Amino acid sequence: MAPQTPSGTIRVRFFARYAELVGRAEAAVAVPLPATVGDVVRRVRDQLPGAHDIPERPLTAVNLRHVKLDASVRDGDEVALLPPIAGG
Amino acid sequence: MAPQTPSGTIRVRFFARYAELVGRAEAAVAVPLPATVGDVVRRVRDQLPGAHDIPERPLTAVNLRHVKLDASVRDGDEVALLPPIAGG
Amino acid sequence: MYLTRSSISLDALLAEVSSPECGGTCVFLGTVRDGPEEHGVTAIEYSAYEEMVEGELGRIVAEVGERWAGARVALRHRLGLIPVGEASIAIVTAAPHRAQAFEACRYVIEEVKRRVPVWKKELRADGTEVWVDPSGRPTTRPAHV
Amino acid sequence: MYLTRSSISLDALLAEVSSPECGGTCVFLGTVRDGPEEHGVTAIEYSAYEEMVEGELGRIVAEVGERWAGARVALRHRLGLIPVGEASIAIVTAAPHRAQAFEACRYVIEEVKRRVPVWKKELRADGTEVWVDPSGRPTTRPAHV
Repeated sequence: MAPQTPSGTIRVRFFARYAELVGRAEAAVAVPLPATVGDVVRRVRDQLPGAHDIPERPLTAVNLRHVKLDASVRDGDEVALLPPIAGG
Repeated sequence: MAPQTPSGTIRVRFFARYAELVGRAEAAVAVPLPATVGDVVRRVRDQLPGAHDIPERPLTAVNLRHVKLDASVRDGDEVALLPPIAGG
Repeated sequence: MYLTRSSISLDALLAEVSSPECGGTCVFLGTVRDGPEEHGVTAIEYSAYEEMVEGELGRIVAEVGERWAGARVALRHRLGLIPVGEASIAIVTAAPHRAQAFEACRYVIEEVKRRVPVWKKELRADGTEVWVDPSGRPTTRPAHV
Repeated sequence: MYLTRSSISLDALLAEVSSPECGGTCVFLGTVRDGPEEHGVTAIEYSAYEEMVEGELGRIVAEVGERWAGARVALRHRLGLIPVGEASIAIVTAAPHRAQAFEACRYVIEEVKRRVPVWKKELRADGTEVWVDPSGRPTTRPAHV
């Protein structure tokens, strides 16, 4: 019997225009592990209503730090999808 | 008979350390015309007690504007001898 | 706590960095603008990923301390609805000499613009609301990559 | 009138340059310092060629308007006895965008240091008084050329 693929639950947060597109501020997303931030983004865009209008390669953060899409995620991580920054 | 050399009276002003050296804030200096600021500085250094400790080539202004020592002066001009600027 | 929802007090920030060893102090204030490039903006609604903003600003402040020895930094970013003319950000840097104060202040605002997750939506006199993108142009449609 | 013998009000200067078209405001404050390079300075006595200062500062302000379109400037230079920690100069520049505000502010202070006839004498805790030269080193003897 092949071992079962472990799965992780990622807390995904949406801000500003992205939050408007999906009509929510956060979602819990299950991904098979190991996984990258890019995998999480793909799941979100494929599964969440309205999320397909989020860019394929948005700015992302994991646990409050900027990361690239090839960064790995672990069960319980918080992944944020960030529209183009416009502060100051 | 040779024509008489015209003469001008220059108001010379001293500031900060230079005013302390000569013990005064201003002096009236007579110079044969035409004359330059450099001529005025030489007269001042030669004639005024304490003024020989002013540098030979100090910063100078004529009528409230910075000038070089070869700038010409006219009767009634105000020439200022300026120590190294230290404002701000 | 670098975030606030109230007016920013510049005096309080100046007092935070004041030191007899610092002869130069530089301030940057970013204020809500209604200029020719805008279209009747009356206010801007600022929102943020607040926990991350606090962390990112803390890292920027620490970087200033590493890059400019003796430099001191205080700053606030305001969130919520900010009317035209009021400050959304105030950065104060103090240093022994003026070049350090200017460079540190410029560094902080450039890093804020680049790294700190804050967004703004322009509220216009005609009732429309528009998300602003970093180049200053409004984005009314999704920006597909 | 750019010269004053009283404390400088930053708020008044900020109000002078405030404009809905200006999104970036930069401030430089020069304060009397008592750091490791000084030797127990308690205050500095500032003096000036006052008529020329007013003219020279007016020319610098005009130059800012020529170099950075839309930039606004307000500034004060304080004279007389200024205690450690208080401002001798405050410069405020506002412009549509931040780069212009920073560059204009830096330009003004650099030109002030270069061109504006102001002098300072350090008053030290031991009772001595020393004229300060532009490099920051005291000159107790005449600087022969």
